[in-house]
Amino acid sequence: MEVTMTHYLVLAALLFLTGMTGFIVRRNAIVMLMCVELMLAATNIVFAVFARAHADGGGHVFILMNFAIAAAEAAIGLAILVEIYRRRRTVNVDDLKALME
Amino acid sequence: METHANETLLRWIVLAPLLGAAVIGLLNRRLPRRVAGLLACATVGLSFALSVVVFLRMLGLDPEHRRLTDILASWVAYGNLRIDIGFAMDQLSAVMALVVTGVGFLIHVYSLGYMAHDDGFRRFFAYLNLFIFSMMTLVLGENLVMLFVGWEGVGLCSYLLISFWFDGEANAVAGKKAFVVNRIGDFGFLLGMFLIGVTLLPHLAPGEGAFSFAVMQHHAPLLAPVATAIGLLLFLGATGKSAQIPLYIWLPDAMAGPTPVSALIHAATMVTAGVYMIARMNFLYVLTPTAMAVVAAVGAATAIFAGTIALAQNDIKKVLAYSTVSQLGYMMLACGVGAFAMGIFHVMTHAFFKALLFLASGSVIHAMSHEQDMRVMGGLRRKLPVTWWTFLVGTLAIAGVFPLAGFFSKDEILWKTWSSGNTVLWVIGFLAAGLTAFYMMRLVSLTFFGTNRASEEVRHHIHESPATMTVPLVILAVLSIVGGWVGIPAFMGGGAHFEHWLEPVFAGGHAAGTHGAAHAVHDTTMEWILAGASVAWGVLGLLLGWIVYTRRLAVAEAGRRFAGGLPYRILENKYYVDEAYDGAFIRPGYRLSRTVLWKGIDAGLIDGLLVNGSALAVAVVASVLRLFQNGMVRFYAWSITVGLTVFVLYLSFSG
Amino acid sequence: METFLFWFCGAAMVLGGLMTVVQRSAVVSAVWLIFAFVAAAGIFALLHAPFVAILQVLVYAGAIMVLFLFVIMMLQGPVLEGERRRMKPALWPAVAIPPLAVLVLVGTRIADHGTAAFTTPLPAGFGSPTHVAELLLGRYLLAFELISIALLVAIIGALAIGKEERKLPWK
Amino acid sequence: MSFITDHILTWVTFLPLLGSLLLWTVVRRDDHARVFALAVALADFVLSLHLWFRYDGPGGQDMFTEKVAWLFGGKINYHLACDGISLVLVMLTTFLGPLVILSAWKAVTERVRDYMAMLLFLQAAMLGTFFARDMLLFYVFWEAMLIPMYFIIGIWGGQRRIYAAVKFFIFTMVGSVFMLVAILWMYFQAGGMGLEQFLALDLERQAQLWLFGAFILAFAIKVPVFPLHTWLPDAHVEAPTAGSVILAGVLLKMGTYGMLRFAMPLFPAGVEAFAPLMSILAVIGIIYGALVALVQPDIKKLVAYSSVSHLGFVVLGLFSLTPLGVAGGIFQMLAHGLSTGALFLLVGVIYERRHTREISEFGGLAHRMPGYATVFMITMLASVGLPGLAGFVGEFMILLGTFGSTTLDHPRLLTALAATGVVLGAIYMLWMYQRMFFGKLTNEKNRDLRDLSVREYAVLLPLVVFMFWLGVRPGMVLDRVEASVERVLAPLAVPASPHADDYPQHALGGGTADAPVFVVHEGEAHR
Amino acid sequence: MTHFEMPLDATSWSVLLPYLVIGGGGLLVMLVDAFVRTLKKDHLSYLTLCVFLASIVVQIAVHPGEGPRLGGMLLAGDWSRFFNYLFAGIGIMTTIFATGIYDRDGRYRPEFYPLLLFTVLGMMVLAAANDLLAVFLGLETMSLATYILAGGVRGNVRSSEAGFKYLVLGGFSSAFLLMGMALLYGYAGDTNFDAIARVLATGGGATILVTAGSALMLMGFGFKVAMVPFHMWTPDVYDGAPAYVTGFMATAVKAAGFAILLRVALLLQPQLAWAWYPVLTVFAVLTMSLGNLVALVQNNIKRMLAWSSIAHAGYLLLGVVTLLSPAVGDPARQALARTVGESAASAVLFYLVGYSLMNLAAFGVVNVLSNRGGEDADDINRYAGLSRRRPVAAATLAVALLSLAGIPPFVGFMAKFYLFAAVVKAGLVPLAVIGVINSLVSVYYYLRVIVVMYMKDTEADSYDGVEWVSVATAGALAALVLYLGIRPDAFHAAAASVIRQLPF
Repeated sequence: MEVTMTHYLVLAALLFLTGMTGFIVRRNAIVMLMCVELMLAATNIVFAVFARAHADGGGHVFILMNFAIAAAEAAIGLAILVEIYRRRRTVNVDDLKALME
Repeated sequence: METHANETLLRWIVLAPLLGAAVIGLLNRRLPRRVAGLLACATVGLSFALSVVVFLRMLGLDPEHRRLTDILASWVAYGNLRIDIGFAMDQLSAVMALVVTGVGFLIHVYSLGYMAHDDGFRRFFAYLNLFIFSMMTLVLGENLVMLFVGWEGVGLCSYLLISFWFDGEANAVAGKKAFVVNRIGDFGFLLGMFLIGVTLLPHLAPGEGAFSFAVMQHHAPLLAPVATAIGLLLFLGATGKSAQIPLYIWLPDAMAGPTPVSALIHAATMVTAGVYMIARMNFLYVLTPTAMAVVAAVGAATAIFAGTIALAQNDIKKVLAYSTVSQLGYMMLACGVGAFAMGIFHVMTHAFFKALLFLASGSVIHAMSHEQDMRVMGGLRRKLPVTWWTFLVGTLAIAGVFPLAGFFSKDEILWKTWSSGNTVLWVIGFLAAGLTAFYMMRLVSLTFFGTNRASEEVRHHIHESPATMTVPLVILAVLSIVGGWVGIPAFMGGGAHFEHWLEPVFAGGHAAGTHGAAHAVHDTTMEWILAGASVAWGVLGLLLGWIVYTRRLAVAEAGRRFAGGLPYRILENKYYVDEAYDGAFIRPGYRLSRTVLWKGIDAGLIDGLLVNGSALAVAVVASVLRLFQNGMVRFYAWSITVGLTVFVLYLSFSG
Repeated sequence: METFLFWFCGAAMVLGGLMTVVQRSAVVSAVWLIFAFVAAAGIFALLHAPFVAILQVLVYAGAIMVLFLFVIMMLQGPVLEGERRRMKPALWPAVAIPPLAVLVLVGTRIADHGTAAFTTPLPAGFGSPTHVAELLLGRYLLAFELISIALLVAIIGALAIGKEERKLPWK
Repeated sequence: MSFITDHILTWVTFLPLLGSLLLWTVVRRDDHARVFALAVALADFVLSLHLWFRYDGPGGQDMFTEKVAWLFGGKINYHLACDGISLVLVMLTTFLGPLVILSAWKAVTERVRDYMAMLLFLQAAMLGTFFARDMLLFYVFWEAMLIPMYFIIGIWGGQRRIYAAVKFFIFTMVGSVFMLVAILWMYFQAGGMGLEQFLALDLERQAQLWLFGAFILAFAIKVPVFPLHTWLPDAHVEAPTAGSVILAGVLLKMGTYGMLRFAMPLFPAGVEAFAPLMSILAVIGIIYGALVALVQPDIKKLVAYSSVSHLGFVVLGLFSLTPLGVAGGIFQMLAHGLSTGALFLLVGVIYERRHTREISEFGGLAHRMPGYATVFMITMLASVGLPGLAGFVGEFMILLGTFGSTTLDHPRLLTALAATGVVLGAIYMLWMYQRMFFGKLTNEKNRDLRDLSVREYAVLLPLVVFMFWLGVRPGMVLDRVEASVERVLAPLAVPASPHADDYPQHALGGGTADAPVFVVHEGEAHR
Repeated sequence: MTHFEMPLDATSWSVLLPYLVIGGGGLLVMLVDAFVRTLKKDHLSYLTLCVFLASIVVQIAVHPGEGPRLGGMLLAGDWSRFFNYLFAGIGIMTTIFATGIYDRDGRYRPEFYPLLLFTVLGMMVLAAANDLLAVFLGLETMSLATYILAGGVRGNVRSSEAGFKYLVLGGFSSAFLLMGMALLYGYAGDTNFDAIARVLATGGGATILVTAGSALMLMGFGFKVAMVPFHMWTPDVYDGAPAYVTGFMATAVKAAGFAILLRVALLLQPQLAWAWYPVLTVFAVLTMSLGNLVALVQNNIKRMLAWSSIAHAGYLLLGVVTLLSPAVGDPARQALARTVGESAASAVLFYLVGYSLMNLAAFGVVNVLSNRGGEDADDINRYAGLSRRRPVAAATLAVALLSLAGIPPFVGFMAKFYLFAAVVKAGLVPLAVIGVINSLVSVYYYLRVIVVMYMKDTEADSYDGVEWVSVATAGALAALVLYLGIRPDAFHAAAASVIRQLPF
């Protein structure tokens, strides 16, 4: 069976949904951030697929930007997490209930 | 429409007392008592004098043109609705004007003495003057609305004067009752006016005021289809003002006011306004036999009904009050059978003798240190000679003893009733006449005969009243004697001047000839028989009353024992009518307003359920919705995915 | 060859992703994530994006994940106390339905329309560092500049949050 | 002067606003604030006199028009004008203005500056509402009015002032937001917000019904028409005296004014469909308000419910669709403004002395306060519609107009029911009076009450004078509104009023039930 | 492929100028903070203000003309200038408020100023974006900086939590957004808006990609503007962030979000209105209803304003819905498309400005009342008697709230007027009715604050203390709220002309 564009896309979708589900089920804030990375990776694959499909390099540029943003986000997220941990000794997001109705 | 002579004096007849009232009212304490009293008397006297002047001028006119008008200004002029501030005097209002100002003047003078020591002396005269003003507006009003203005004005003054001694709760309640009951009547009056207005307005020529009496009379045929309704509605107004069944209840209570007030307002003048109004609207009533019949029936019923109640009252003024109600019934009866002139005649004579009776009773009360219960009076004959004699004259007059004033008017009413074929009404009227004589004599007996039953202290203070009080008594007594002579009927060889004088006013009615009086039997013999019978019947009543209440005869004792039982209690309690009204309307109405309307609908249903309830519902929904905001990041993320999934699903199925 | 590599890398990626989610230990999760990223680099390579593939390994699987691991170890150790409990079974459907629904949709779509192949021929050097660099410094120059700002923001932020409070010069 | 007279409406409207701004910014001391506010209000009254004496539109048309493009390059304008109807209501407003300020002289001791500024602000908004001839402008004034009133009730009010203030605000908003949508819809139909553009629209019946509903809801709440009235007692009871006076005197008239100016002429079909309902609600309001007033233990609440009853008359008059009824309604607005305004002032007088409004706390006041009792009596009598005082003429015309209405289903029955309000009015008023003033002075706390002061007389006497004046010379108002009423009602195509000659047979043939009641002018009748 | 094409010509530089000023200003401020040792208090804020002012001056002075520039990345012209002014204005206000709080707070956040400038830069790029990549980068620059602004208050648990929640959810949602962009890219084969529009016009490409992609992008933008059901971060984050940041987020971030939402909606409208219109309608109704309802029961003024900002997002969404409506209506209505679209879009712009003014005024007052401990003045009950202690602050807040409630004569009313007028013009009367009912509900909670300030007496724990400059600024905003409520026409006309110059 030939590998088509659809195969790649389905793969990306699986990865994306896995990340999405993981984000919802995991309580560990760090793992949640990792799940976001997973989703971004899936997105990157889609960009790559379409860059290939349209023979357009723009997709690759997009992916690179994505790397940077993902890194930045992770950095900031982890920094805040460290700050939270310093005060509260937890990274369980379910414990973050200072702000609620 | 015939042209009317202009007469600018009319306005001064009306305005003079208003001026007096205004000056006294505004200056109040700054005005010395004497000046205030004199000013009040002077303005009314001026009114009377002017009335006389105008009356004399009128005499000089051709009977057909005896209608003087004085239009001051336009009051309401909107579209083709025109109501003028204006006065008119014709024969009818001339009579009324003379009576009102005349009797009013006497009572003013009387009050100088009666109220001499009262704190509210000035206020009293201001009110009294205001009353005369209102009454004159009523009487001289050029149109029905002006009449209504006066009508309301006298109602107001009545209210003010009944509750004059507002210290007493009862006085205040009585005043309010009078006003409110009158308002119920006004309700009918207003609707009657509207019906007239609505009927006439589309058909008027420019400049015609729909409510002007002349215009209404002119357009009477237009009113014919609705005359019955108008007549009944206006009559409702009259039952309020003239204390007829079912709205008579206020008048006895109104005796709470100072006695001159009772005399002037609740006997001589104001209460006859209803009769005057109906007489004034005669051109309409003659178009509607139904309304006439109702007027007559109610009048007769009131006459006998009030007469019976008067039998069992112990308050001297209450007896007179019920007597007044009864007499007003006579007047209504007269109007109802088409004898408007006789009604007015009785208004006049009644004004004399009833004012006399009230003032004399006031003199008694004055003497008895404001005691009104007859059971503690007695034997005043000697101590109050002037009062006694004048009172006796009044009693004889009201009992219809020949040749006093009451005889002529009452006898004529009964005759007209008979001659119009209303035998039943005649019987009722006849019985009521006897009752009148009886209870009046009961009053006289209890008050003036026997021995005084008052306490030592009170007895010590008994003295004849000052001249300011006795002089008016004497004048009124004279009038009670001679007042009827202007209307000595033809069968007695008199000129029936009074009737003729009024003829032009009621000519429209007679001409229309749609009611019973038209086929009246002119049977002189019968007239004599009936006159004799009624005199005899009156004398019998007087005698009976005298015997029962002064002579300790066995028969009298038996009668008293019999009457002292249940029937007596019923009468003493006025047939429990007040209680019935209270139970049927006032209490349920109050309870309805309070529990159902206010607490139930207003606070409960609208405010509680709908307004605050919906606010609460929103708050509850909001409180539930906020629970979703639980602070859980994962839940937030989940809701995002769900929202998105729904969106995507929607797209895939609709696309 | 391409087919094999696709299935191999694809399977590895999916496995890596699933294990990342399923593993209770954060450290193990992170390692599986690295595994998935490396597999992703293979996919990029298959998709004619060699430069991206290399960066994926270097930057992503390397640098970023090291950061993650470092933080995990620094903060609390591998397993989070709160995650010893499993999620309540009653909630599984709620979590599972949205992704499953999407999958079903995708499946239906493929069943209806079949698959789509790559048709556009690729120019030579597509995805090479030169190619990407030309774009980056040419058409996408602005983006390139902007990303520097974004990274700067991240640096400032991380610094600001992480470091001790500064003494105020005027106090 | 011409720079004033050329823009007289702007001056009249915005002078109080200017005053309130100055109060907030320049004036510092409380006693200065009082004097300043009074001066501004008086000046405004003087300015408005210019309108009164110069207004002479023979056709009842707008005068003193000012029109400046505002939004969308002139589709929406700053458009003020004044016709007879606006004129009389404006005069009422400017007349009451100085009086309420004077009435608050001593009653308000906290935040005097703010209070005076709010009163002036409110006056400006009310005047603007009466002058506006552009729907959006009208709406802006209409809503802006809420703000000062809200603060007046909420800050200077009684115990439950907050509840009352919020209730007032929300209730009023409920109606007006739907009106806004209706206005917007019509704006796109008409291509502009001008009232005359709206009037020129020829809308479908269905649309008219919806629009009328939206408009009438806003106005009915403001009036208030039963069953939308429950905000009123609360607002009145809690508001400070001046607030109550303005509320009763002018604010409620906005509702009836709105009906007359907008809802009725704009939607003839809506009026046709809703007039029966509105008249029935009006009659219910008359009776219901009176009955509930009867059982109130609180004087202010009693007066508040009496307003419900009185305004019921106004609404009835308007929806009788007869010029007589409408003019009566306008007259009644004025009369009610005077008498109920005065009643609230009087309640304020006693409240200032005793800090209670429970009727049961009083009794025998006439002994200590004869002057007060007298003024109260006159006011009460004006309120119950005693002829010779202002209340009568309006009621009479309304009832007469309704009685002869050709558009309502059972005009006579309605009139009869409404007329019971006259009786009930006497009952609750007199009973209250009796309980307050008559009887012995039993409550020790009332022993040392002072009678009216000179200032209080100065506040009340002008009102009393006008109660008499309007009662005796209603023409001064009726003459000014007559032609304007004709103009406003013209779109309703009230059955033309034929001259008697056209229907001689009919009139004599019995049954005048559908004979038109009203003849307009001789000339027009034959047209 | 091999030619090396630098997109920078002379015009491009003039287009770039404001961005350079802001970005360079950010760098400058950062460097000054790092290296100038003699820094005095407030110096950074003065510098920041100068940067903002400079960006405004530059834009007034230099008009590069209309159209996409810089390789199609950015759109030059009135549209971007409009938003640049707006962002710079909000930035100035935020700087003033933030500086004010430092005075008493004792906490110094020098990183705040460069971050603020970079955020604004991100927003400017986002609003002017003409390329998906620019959208993404602008959005992320803005977001990353905002995460730090919100969560970067050291030692403040609530702030950190807010920052983290915002960050994870923001990351989560931007993953979706990015996926959407990827799909759109897959559809069009290019990231440039013009190119996408061309493809859309010819109808090439797989429709499912653009459909699904647009849905995901809508979600991404919806998250930023707090559209229900993607709103849930809003109350928590607004609550936890310091008031001056919340004010900034509630205004600038929302404005930026709507800027791009409008652009994308206009871009995709021809093909996708059918999909967006019904869904957005439901979302808009849900957004305003939920926002208003939950705001009713708040005791925390920041949360209340957060929910109110959700509600206002709902009103704004109504504008977007209206914009889309002609494309799905019956052909007869198509004729109206141009005018309806214009009214709706200009109404949204006007609303954004009005909303920013009044919300900034409100947050400005909340901010200045905040206590020394770094704790915000967020308990509504502790505003009791404010009108006596701080009449100007109270009046400002009252004006802001009344305006938010849509009471004339304030700009909030005029904004709603323009908006609902557009809605009604498009024939969507039921939506307008829902809108006004909502604004009715909202009145209650806005009034509540006024009640507390004006009608309750001061208690021991009531907030006090103001800072002159901030209050004056907020007061000036309130004055502007009033002015624009009375004379909105010129401004609205400007907004309309901005819309007319848009390429789509």
